[in-house]
Amino acid sequence: MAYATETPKENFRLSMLIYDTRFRSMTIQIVVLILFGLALSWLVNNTIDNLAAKGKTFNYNFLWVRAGYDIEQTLIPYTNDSSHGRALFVGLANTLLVAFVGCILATIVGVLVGVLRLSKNWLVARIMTVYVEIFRNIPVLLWILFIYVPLTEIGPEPKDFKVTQPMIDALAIEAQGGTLPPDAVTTPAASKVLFDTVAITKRGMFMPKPLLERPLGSFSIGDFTISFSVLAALAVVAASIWVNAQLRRKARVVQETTGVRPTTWWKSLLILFAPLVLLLIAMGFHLEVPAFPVTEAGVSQGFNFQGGFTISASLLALTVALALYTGAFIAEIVRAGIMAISKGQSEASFALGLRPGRTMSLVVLPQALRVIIPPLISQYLNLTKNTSLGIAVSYLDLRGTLGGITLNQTGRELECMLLMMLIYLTISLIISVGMNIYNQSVQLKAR
Amino acid sequence: GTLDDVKARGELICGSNTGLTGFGAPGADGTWTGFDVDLCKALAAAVLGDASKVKFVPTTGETRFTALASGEVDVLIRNSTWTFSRDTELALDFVAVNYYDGQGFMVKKDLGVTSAKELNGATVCIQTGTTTELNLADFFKANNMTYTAVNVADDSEGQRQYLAGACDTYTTDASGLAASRATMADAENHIILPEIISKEPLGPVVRHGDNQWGDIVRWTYFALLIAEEKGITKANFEEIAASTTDPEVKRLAGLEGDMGAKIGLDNEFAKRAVLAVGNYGEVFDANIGESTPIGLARGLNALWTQGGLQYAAPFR
Amino acid sequence: MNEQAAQKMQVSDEVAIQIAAMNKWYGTFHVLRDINMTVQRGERIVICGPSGSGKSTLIRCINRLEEHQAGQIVVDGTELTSDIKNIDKVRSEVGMVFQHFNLFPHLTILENCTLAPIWVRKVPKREAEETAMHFLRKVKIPEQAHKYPGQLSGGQQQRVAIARSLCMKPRIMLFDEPTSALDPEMIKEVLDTMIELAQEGMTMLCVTHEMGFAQAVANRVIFMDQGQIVEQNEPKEFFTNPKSERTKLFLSQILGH
Amino acid sequence: MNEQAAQKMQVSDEVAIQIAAMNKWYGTFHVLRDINMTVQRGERIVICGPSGSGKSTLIRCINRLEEHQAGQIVVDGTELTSDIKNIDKVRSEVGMVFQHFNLFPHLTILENCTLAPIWVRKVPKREAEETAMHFLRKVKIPEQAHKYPGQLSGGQQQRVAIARSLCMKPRIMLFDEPTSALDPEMIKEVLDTMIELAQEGMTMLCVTHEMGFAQAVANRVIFMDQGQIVEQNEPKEFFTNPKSERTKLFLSQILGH
Amino acid sequence: MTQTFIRTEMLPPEAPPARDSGAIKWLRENLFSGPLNTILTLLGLFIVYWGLSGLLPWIFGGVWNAGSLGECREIIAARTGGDGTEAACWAMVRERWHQYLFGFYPSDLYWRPTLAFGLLFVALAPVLFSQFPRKMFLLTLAYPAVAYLLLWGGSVWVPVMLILLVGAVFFIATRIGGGWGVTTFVVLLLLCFGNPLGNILWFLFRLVDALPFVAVPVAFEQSVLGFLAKIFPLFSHVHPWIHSILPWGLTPVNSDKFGGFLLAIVIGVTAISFSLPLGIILALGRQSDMFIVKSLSVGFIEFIRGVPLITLLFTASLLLQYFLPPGTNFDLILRVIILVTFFAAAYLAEVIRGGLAALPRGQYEAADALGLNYWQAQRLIIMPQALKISIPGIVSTFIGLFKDTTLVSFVGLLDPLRGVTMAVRADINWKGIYWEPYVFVGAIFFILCFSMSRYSMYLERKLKTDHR
Ligand SMILES: Nc1ncnc2c1ncn2[C@@H]1O[C@H](COP(=O)(O)OP(=O)(O)OP(=O)(O)O)[C@@H](O)[C@H]1O
Ligand SMILES: Nc1ncnc2c1ncn2[C@@H]1O[C@H](COP(=O)(O)OP(=O)(O)OP(=O)(O)O)[C@@H](O)[C@H]1O
Ligand SMILES: [Mg+2]
Ligand SMILES: [Mg+2]
Repeated sequence: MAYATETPKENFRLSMLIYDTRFRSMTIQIVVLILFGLALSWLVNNTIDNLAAKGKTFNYNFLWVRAGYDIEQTLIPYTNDSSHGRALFVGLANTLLVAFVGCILATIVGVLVGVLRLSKNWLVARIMTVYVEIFRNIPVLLWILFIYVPLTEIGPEPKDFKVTQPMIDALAIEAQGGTLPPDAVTTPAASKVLFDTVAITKRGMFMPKPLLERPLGSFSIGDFTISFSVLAALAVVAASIWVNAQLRRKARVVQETTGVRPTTWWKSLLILFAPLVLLLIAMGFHLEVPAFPVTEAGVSQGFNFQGGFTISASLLALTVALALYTGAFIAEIVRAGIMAISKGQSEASFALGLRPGRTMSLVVLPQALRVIIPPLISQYLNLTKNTSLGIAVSYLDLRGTLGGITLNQTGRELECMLLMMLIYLTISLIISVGMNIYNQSVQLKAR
Repeated sequence: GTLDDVKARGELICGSNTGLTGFGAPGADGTWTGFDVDLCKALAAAVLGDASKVKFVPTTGETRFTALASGEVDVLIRNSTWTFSRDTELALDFVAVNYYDGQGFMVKKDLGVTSAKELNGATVCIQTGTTTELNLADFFKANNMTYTAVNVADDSEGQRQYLAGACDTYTTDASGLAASRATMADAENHIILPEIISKEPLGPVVRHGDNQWGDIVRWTYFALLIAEEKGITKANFEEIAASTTDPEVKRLAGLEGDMGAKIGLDNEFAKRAVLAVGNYGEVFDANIGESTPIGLARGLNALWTQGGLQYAAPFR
Repeated sequence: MNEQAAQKMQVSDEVAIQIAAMNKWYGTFHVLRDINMTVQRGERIVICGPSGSGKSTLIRCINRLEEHQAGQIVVDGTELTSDIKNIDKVRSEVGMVFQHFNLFPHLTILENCTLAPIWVRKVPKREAEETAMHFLRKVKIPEQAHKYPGQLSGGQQQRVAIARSLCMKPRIMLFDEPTSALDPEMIKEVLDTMIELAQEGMTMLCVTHEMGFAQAVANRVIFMDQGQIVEQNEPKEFFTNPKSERTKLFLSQILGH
Repeated sequence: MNEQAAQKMQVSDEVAIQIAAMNKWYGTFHVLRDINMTVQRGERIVICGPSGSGKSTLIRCINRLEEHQAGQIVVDGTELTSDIKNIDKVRSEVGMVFQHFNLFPHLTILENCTLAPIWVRKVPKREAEETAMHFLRKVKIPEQAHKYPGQLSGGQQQRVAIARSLCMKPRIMLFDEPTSALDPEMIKEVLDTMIELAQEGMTMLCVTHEMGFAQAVANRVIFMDQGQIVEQNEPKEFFTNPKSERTKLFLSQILGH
Repeated sequence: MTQTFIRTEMLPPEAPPARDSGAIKWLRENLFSGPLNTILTLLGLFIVYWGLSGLLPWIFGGVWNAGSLGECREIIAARTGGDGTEAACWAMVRERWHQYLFGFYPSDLYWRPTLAFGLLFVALAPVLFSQFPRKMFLLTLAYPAVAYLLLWGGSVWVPVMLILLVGAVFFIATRIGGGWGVTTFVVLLLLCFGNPLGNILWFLFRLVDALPFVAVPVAFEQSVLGFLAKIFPLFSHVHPWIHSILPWGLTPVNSDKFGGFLLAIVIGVTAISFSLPLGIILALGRQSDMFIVKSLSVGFIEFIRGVPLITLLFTASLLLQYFLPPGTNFDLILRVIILVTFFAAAYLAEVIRGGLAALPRGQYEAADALGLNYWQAQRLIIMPQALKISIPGIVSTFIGLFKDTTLVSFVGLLDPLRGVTMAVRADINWKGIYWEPYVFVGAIFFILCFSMSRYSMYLERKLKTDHR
């Protein structure tokens, strides 16, 4: 029964650009766009003028030039002969390393503290409150320094691990049954922990390095070497995880049909770890323990441990400080998230006969997570951005390499800064896109 | 040019360090003192007639050259090493060398090291964003040695880490090492190794292209040197100027010639500079010399007449 | 309600709930004072009283959502002590419906109904779902089974809450003002469901101010004030001939308008 | 309502609102279909129909809170097009009262009422306040003028909302279920205000399910379903002798309980 | 079988059983309610003891009277017999506290920043506490000018003119109202300050110039624009003229004298106040249904939020000179404030967006139905409510920003944490001092931020009850 009547065609008047809702927003947008374009071209124009005035060019050729400086902590091979471009990647890897480990630690700390803050134990709850308040209300930069300093002040130096000639002499005398002078030392002042493999020092932790006797070889793409051994290990892990998922699915099916869930944890453990262990054994996995080179007499030589890999004090301090700082914020988020789930939910669950543990895992946590995750992710973002403060403790991250030494040595501040912002922006965008996808997938259905 | 800007502003803006003992740091009352600072003051006295009309803008290793290039500061007097690339690529001009430095190493005595060549495998504390990083890499490479770098943000941090034992040796300009050592509670337990692994000519920097301003900075500095050469001090300047027959001294005192006019200043600019801070030797002695806690010897920075490198072009 | 249905609403001699000399404090506030009460299997009891008189607290003590400090509560032969096993036993036999439904918003209606049977009673999922659909049909919303609570109206949600409790096959049902958060049109649909339940002989304790419901269904009305049972009687007597002054006052207030 | 008042409720020949062949879509959903309707000045029209039938949408189109996509709406001689000037003109002549009052919580009652006159009509503040007090007296809450909306009951808030609209001296009033968010006692006070308004000859379009109100005041009832006007008639005829099947069904539902 | 029961006598309340009351109950319930809790309690006690026993002697055994770090060490060694016990050397704080608070601000003028800081609270009072009379908002509006005068000094006529002109322009603009009012406000404001019209036109011509296909004749640019630039600078010409007649003013202080907490507070407060209008505009832009406006707002917000603040600070110090016309050059503090303002604006935009989202749609509709236009609705209905909801968020943004001001040390400004400390350590007397400055600065930050965060929690609670 619907029939459409033609509305008479009106003539277009110029005033309609402002007074007609159909055109008005378009008018505004076009004006805004033009202004924006003009402003942008103005900025670009200025930049070109300025570069010309300074006799500079805009190019990224410097990325292929020898960097000439050294970096303490590197995840990918790097020497001072490598290019600035490679230094950039070293920095980026360092940034991501701190961000990744920091986020994990911060989450653990945050969840723990958040839950403990709700604890019925008065003292524990109070201590956690003090922790949260102190960390939240003092600049993160100060925390980084605060934590770094003890790490570099307390603990032995590598030289305290050294066996010296006098020690050997003293031992020799002792072996011959001679008497030692009262102040004689026979053993080094410090020794390694964990079955004599890890040395904890002021300069960081010297860790044993995993090595393979029969590696599977490698191939390179450009500057980067990719090892087949690593790929193989990754493949095995992925396969194990997939098989484990199958196992769990099967267990669920069993539960759905019989009501009883079969125990799977030991099967899971086996599936998850056995293949990897086998592969590693097949490839001849062994550890290279950091140690001082020794002379024939057994005297330690050199300044530092050789072999193994090092976790520098700066990496440790930055990660721990960021984790503790961000953890304080996460604790608040977790606490708020749990408290946001009304008491009625757990009461209803209790009334149905569910035990507190099940109530937590089936009713409270799934709901709390929806509240917790979005602010949690933005804390991750903050932590990632705060890694740029690594410079305060000599940690060379992206800011320290590309935005620090490279910028300084080449004088290409425009190029370096723009590239650095772009990289940070990309990281942030990736994280927040992930967050949005998650958010959409867990949105509560409502009318 | 810069000169007009400075005159119009009535104030000289000097890029300085954020705080380097002996060379430039603010005191408890907020006044800046130090070796570099005195040169700024001399410049202010020469250009504006008043040594106090100078503002110090602290710059970091990263911001210093940009601050100069963008005109934020008129001149950078802040232990910056003169290198080819800085002189050319950064479009800056180094107009003089007011301190000849070189990179050295400090170690603890009980490490048993007596030469930098024995540092193979050592952990080295080093300030980021300076030429020292590059020198260090080159030195170890040339001697076929390896090292671990701990890149610290500033001098006090480097010193702290070195003392704490976070590194085996601390490397920076020898003057800085001396200054650090001087303030240590147990100075006798630390030695500065004999090797100086680089040339570090430090001097005032101006923007490329403003030659008149460059001349002013250079010749103000030279005036201080010449004053020392001629035995002129802050105290006896008037006296000597009155009695002298030396034409160069007369020109320095503004009694003869028209040197000032040629660089856009008046004739007494050199006199004012010297009267404001004293001659080069006085500045050195007052801030970093052997009578100060820092206790640097003149060494390379002695006048050429005394076997050093400080050599001013003739003031004519 | 017809005669036949009334017939079915039989009361047996078996004791379902026995409360003796029970006392409870919140801090120093004496909220329940010397409660004595016996509920036979099949009884339908309505509890009323002014706000703050302890009705909710009493009912919550019966499935140990609150702890009592003195006296005895025996439900279906199990005494409520701090023994977790007893608590679990009682809770799986007593269903509870709250004023604010307390459905789990992250689960569908069906999942809400099957959660407890699966995890507490270890019923296979399929069977649990069949039971759930049975009770959802009973409360007349089987078609909503795959929606989320947020997508339902208040009345529908409360009916789901009832179905959810029923899925645990409880022998006793507790209701704490099940209709007071609902719009008038929805009250009726919930009360209808409850009446039906009563007709099937379920033992029910219901805190409510719906006096029509009380008159139609209850075989006993308990009036509480200041944490005490002030009067209990069969509905007709209670409404037409209240004995205590307080009861009279209360009734005049709620029946007044 | 007495004879005399009814007398006053005259309808003139002047056309207040003219809607012709109006259609509206939400996305692809055809929410209003071929609406044709003429409202004379002084007419009091009640619109009813099942939920989702498009009543609110229709009324919101009349002051362009929603845009229509086809057809014509002429209010007081001004056609509603996308021309902002026309929209402004119509809005300042048409008052609207919402289901949820939508008072501005950060302003006092008096400020709520004077805001639009001062900023839109550019009336001096003092004059605006006098007018506001006049209308607040009319809705019988002058003593609340300096309170904030949050301090008033629902019924009072709705009356303030009516007064706020009246302060703009509109020639037409639109009501969208003005009483459906209110408790029963409060409904009456709001309806009384509306009846009074009707007696003064205000042109009114009212979406409501208060059939008593419709019978007492309306001179036309419009029944909508599925976005269409299904039936319109004078109230007596409409209620006693509905023509369409749908209307009958609808009336049986709402008058049923 | 119905048990009839009537209570004749009401029972009086009794006291709870003994084991359910008193300190013992508290201990049992709160500290030792189970084995796990007992262990946790003991662990907690140990941690507290361990922390305090290490810290307290160090803090309270500190030396207050000494001229240098060396002296401190001697005093401590003399006191403890040189057994290596460490104690703080607070003498440094005693000598340099004023630099931590005021930087290099002339010491005889300390009253000025102090007064400005005190007035800040007076100015904030009407915003934060609703019970103050509305008239006090005028004071709030005048505060920026007053604070400027107090901090930087100079002629009183600058702020007086500022207040008068902004006031007048604001008055005119509100009379006009709506979008046109906003436009008029901006245009008039630009007309009154600097070399306005000339500058705007010059700017526009530069914009046009930037297009490759347009060439503006140089002569035109210089003659006409130069002329306009000379005619219109109402502000910059008038106040020197008045000043020459009535030379009232305060000693000028350059911004290079700013440091320590003074700098942190100046940057923080200025940035947050200027970012508020910008944040509102961005939030509205982000809410807008105009695609381009929305995309630009989102782009700006996400860009700023996606990069670390420190890169923005480096932009202020290194890159701004590239983006502005050759030869433009201004104070580093100002540049930092501009970038920090952008930074804060992006965060505030999100906070305000939250506030906007919390408003029911009905408020917009009611405003529309009453015939208010977009800007009137925003100004009279939406913003007052949205901002009020956002205050806790704004306060926390401010706390974060205030803490982040410590990062300005990376561009060579004297922030309290690293900047001043570095300067102090460069003093031969205090070279080598490490913990004391950090503890001192940390304590001040904690006190300031903690009280602010408490305040924002109080607000949150208050607002929650307000809305019910
Ligand atoms: N967790 C608690 N802590 C302290 N007091 C409480 C607690 N819960 C309830 N109360 C108090 O105990 C008394 C009884 O509460 P209860 O909820 O049982 O009353 P009610 O009869 O259900 O009232 P209503 O009709 O309002 O629901 C009230 O005075 C209440 O304030
Ligand atoms: N903004 C919107 N977008 C899409 N669909 C809408 C929107 N607003 C309303 N609708 C749909 O349009 C139809 C008519 O809605 P309307 O609110 O006009 O109904 P109504 O008759 O007022 O109903 P009620 O009595 O429930 O208020 C409904 O199906 C509704 O779901
Ligand atoms: Mg209750
Ligand atoms: Mg509607």
